[in-house]
Amino acid sequence: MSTPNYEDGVLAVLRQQARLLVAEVAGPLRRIQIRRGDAVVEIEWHGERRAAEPAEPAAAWWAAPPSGPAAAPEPPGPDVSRPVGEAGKHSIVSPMVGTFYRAAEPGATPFVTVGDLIEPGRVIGVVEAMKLMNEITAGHAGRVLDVLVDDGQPVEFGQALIALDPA
Amino acid sequence: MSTPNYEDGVLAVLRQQARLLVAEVAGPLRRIQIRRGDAVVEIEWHGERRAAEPAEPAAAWWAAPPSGPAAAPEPPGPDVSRPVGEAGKHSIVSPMVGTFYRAAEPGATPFVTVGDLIEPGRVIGVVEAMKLMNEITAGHAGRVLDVLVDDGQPVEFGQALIALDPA
Amino acid sequence: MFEKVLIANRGEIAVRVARACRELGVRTVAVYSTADSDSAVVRLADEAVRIGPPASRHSYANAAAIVEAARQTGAQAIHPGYGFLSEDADFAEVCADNGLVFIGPDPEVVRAFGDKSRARALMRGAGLPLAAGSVETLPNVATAQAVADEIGYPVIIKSVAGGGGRGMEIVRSPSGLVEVYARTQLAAQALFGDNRVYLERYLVNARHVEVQVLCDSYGNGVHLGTRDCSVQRRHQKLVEEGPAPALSACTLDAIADAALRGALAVGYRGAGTFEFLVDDAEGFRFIEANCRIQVEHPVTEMISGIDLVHEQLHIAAGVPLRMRQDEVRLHGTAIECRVNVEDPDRGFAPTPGRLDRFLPPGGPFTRVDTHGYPGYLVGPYYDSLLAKVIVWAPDRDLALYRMERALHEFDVAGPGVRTTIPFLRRILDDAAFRKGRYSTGLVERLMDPPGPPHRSDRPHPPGGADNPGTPGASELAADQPTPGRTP
Amino acid sequence: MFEKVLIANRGEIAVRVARACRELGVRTVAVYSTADSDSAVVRLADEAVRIGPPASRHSYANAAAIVEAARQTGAQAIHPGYGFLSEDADFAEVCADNGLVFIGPDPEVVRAFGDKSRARALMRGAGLPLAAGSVETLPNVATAQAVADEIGYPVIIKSVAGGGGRGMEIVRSPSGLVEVYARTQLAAQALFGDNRVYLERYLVNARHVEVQVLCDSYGNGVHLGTRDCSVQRRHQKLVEEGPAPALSACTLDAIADAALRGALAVGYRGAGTFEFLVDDAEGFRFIEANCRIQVEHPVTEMISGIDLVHEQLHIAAGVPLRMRQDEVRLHGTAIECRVNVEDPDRGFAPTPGRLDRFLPPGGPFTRVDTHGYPGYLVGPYYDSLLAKVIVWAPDRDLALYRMERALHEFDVAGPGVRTTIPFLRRILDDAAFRKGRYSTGLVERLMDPPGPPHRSDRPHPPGGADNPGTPGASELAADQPTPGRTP
Repeated sequence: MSTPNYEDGVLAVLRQQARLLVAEVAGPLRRIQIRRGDAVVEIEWHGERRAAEPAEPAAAWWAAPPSGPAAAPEPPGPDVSRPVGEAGKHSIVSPMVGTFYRAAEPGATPFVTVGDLIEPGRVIGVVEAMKLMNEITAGHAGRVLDVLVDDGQPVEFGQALIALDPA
Repeated sequence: MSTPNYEDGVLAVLRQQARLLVAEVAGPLRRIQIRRGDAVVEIEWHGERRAAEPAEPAAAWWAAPPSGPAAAPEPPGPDVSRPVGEAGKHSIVSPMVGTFYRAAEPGATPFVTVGDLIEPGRVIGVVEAMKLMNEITAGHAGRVLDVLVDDGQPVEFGQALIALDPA
Repeated sequence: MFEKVLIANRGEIAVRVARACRELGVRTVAVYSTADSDSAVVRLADEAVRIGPPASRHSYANAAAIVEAARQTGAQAIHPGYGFLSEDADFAEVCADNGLVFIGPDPEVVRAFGDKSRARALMRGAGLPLAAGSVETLPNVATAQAVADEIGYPVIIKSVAGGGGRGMEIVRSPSGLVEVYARTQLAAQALFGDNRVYLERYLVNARHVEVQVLCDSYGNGVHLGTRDCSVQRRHQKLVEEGPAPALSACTLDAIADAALRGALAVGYRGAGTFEFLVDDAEGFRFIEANCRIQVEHPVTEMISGIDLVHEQLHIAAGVPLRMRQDEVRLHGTAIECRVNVEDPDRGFAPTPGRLDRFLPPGGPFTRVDTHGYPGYLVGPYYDSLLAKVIVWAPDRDLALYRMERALHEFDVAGPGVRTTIPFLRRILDDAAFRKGRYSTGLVERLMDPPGPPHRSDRPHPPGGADNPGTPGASELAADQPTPGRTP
Repeated sequence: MFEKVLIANRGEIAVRVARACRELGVRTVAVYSTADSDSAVVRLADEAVRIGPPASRHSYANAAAIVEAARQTGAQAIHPGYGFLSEDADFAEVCADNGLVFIGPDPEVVRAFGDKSRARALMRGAGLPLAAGSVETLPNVATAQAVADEIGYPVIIKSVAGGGGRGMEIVRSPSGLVEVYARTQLAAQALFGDNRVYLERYLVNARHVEVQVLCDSYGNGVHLGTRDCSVQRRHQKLVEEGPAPALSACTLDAIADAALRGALAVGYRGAGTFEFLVDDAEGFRFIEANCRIQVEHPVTEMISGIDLVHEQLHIAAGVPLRMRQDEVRLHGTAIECRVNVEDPDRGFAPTPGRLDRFLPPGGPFTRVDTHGYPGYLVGPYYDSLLAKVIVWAPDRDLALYRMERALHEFDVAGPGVRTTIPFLRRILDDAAFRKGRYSTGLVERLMDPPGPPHRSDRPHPPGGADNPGTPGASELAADQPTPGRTP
């Protein structure tokens, strides 16, 4: 049901988000990029970024969330290694709500460390949900740029766990 | 209180109106003109103008009124000969709600006729309000292009009575 | 019932009247100034006539233009809303002269209540208690001094032709009387073209309690209980609630009965409000009556289930009153908050501008009356009331929580636009207000709080420098757009 | 009271629950799918957890994700809203196993009412009248034929595990029974994983009347009167009102008493609805019970003044019922219209899209529950309910006019977006509906009107070609988002 109509709606929402952001954050614009594929709004300003005006309530319903994608219209397939959360950066994301563990047990060696070169299928961590341990595997090869969640921390669905430089 | 802030607001509303109009009326655009002085939105399309989609309720609160200026932020001075109602056309407008008469009494010669060349101060008609006859005079010289209201018809404040080709 | 009614007003009250008319199958004519072409009522009404430029004296207060518009469109009656021409006896007469029904009391009644001195005398005659002071106009400053010495200071000197909180000043000690007397006379002359003044005992921290009445053309009348309107800043009401809290049922009944007695004594017709001051000992005194629908009428509608604008229309159309006093049942508590386009941190200065975002609250027992919409341009020409949020609950505590919830949801934003919402939330948070034990001094106290504010969305600016700090807030409340506030 | 509640739902009901929590000082956790990042409840709630992709079986119907989210955020209770997991006994048990309060009845009660056969037996045991038919599951088609011959045609064959209008079909004559029996079994297996069916006498043009009950954990219960939900299209309710019109007070009392008797007999806890069919002679029969808050609960709230979601929370927190039956007072009439993002001229097909304009009605005695706002993108993933408009008036006639006024104001527009508003106005305009003398056949009749429509905003398209014209609308109403409707 990914009708063209719906896709246009996404673009329109992106444009609106961009417009709102430009309105809310003062400063001379340099560039606006609006994408549709993974729903990105990117805005660059000239010079120093100025803080948002205090007059704009931060909790406006339709303002963009402070982080995370505006929408991810396609349900994720088995490959959970997709750009999510930050435009252009490749991440491995959590496929479920739960608790993230970097190692198989407390004190054990983490599954991956920054700098590791990993292959598809490599276990990068575990997400515990309903007392079940779910191994999270890499979908693509690449070098680990960052581990984005601390050991034992709660994670949301789709939350980026590992930043990857695709090989 | 014609603050810059307020003026910007007017422009913004005009732009919004233009955007809504473009969205509501299909067809290839030719030209958009947005003015501030007398608050005009003018939009031209290529080819035949298509009717608005039936899906768009005509009574949307914030759609532009079908005719007439979106706003006239400055109260009119004594000179009532200003462009109002249709962008770019010079008109003599009614300074009050009432009934328009083209002649001093039924059957008499009209004050002006199409083609007349008139001078400032020339009486062009009468608007009756609360049983008082108010003479309407031209503020500028020009040639009468059209008499826009029939004899004995009700007129609103600011309604164009005479279209004038300024001399 | 009328077939067509002209609405001689703008803003939320024009929308309110248009709704009532449509519900009764009455066609509507909106009138509008050139500043209001895109207003909500122009779109909601069946017809609309542009009557003048932004300045209200040439448009919404322009009797000739409005009567002409009614004649053009074939309207049979004119609903004046509040403010503008709503309490103008001359306009009511012009309507009658032109065969139009003015939806309000007889011109003579409007005129009598417009003269505070006459109103006091009439109400004293009807047995209503008055604040101690001069019933009649003061002939000179010597009499003023004698009366003030007798009743004791502080006193308040008021314009006879005034009302709505204008043309009045407090005198705190004998030394100030001569000067204030002269100044009030001058102000009265300038504002109302009538320099007569009178004098009353001024009650510090009194409660402002008013009674809603409905009377028909046949001598029938009912009251619909009380409203407390003590939350005021410089005569401008900010929060109203009904029934008036923390007063005994016995006192509330006595005030309501007095109001109805006063209304029936003068042959009042339509919806009206009788205002009283109530002191610590629950003693009450009549101060003035308003011959119009009030801004805060939804409070009464929500506790009574009665649509006051419907009743205004029925009464004006000659229908006998559709309820007896024993059929009026009040339930629960209703609270109204006025969301004005003003900056509470800058002395409540108006902040007109375009509303980029406008999302009023909704949900259970929550009503919003507004002419706002996303993209609406709030102009600088008229009063700053943008929306009224009214909630109902079976008890006052829940009503307060519900209002807090509603204001929390309300999202209004635009370049330069500020609203009273943060200040309203500060009021809701005040311990005395929550207990129902507040008076007309509440707002002044909150504008310069001694300690740090609690749970308020926007912290009070350091130093509170924008508080003009002018003491002397009086007890009267303006309920109307200021007709003269034009550029 | 709880300190923190997780709202396991989306759309308007999630907003509704968040409002109730805030009014009671309870902190809220919203959960949302990736399709709902910009949803109203995510912004209104104190916290929000993204629980899955758009497909509801992986997000809003994903028990594990929701329980994990509750555990992460420290929520003590879960409000399931309607649809999704609201009547899932297994989920209720999982909540209990994890130390979370499921805001609803005991799992065993949910399970009993989920099995229509057991529910019928239980209610017959409690003395409620049932529609003639097989109380127990039909063992084979021969028994079905025997029962149908005995009670007479038409009959309706229903899935034992079904509900909400799915898994059922009407049989109009003996010749169709074998085929429909087999088809319903197959459908029941496919939809609910349970092929058991039963059979009832089908009432043509019956009224669908339901009763709201509230019961606590201590054996106390009250009913809050009736609602009529006969205005349905293919089991989807479009308009509801309360009290049910044009039935005698005696019948209404008898239905309400029966419902409460049934609820108390099974140890029901929380807010529940008991549904009945009422025939021409005002005879009534129990059909099913819903163990959740209903879409149309605001109708009852407006006539009773009781906030049902507040009461759900109080009851779940162990508070004894806060009212006795003799303290429940119903006033006036309330009507609800469901504004769905659907095209009535194209068989009510969903029309998702971005809302360029979204301006719901307001003003006196008008309530709107919605998650919509200007700029909101209505996605294709969930059910099409966008807003509920509810009005109240002292009498039904005025309530109808008020609803007409409210729908007239409601402005929704966006590329490709259509709503049910024009069709709702056609219903309000129908003579039989206005008289209160309508039944479940109303919508079918209006979808293909014999003559030209009156006063309708959008004329019916020539030929009415988009009317699928499928007869056989049944009497049950679906009240829940279809969890499986994913791309």
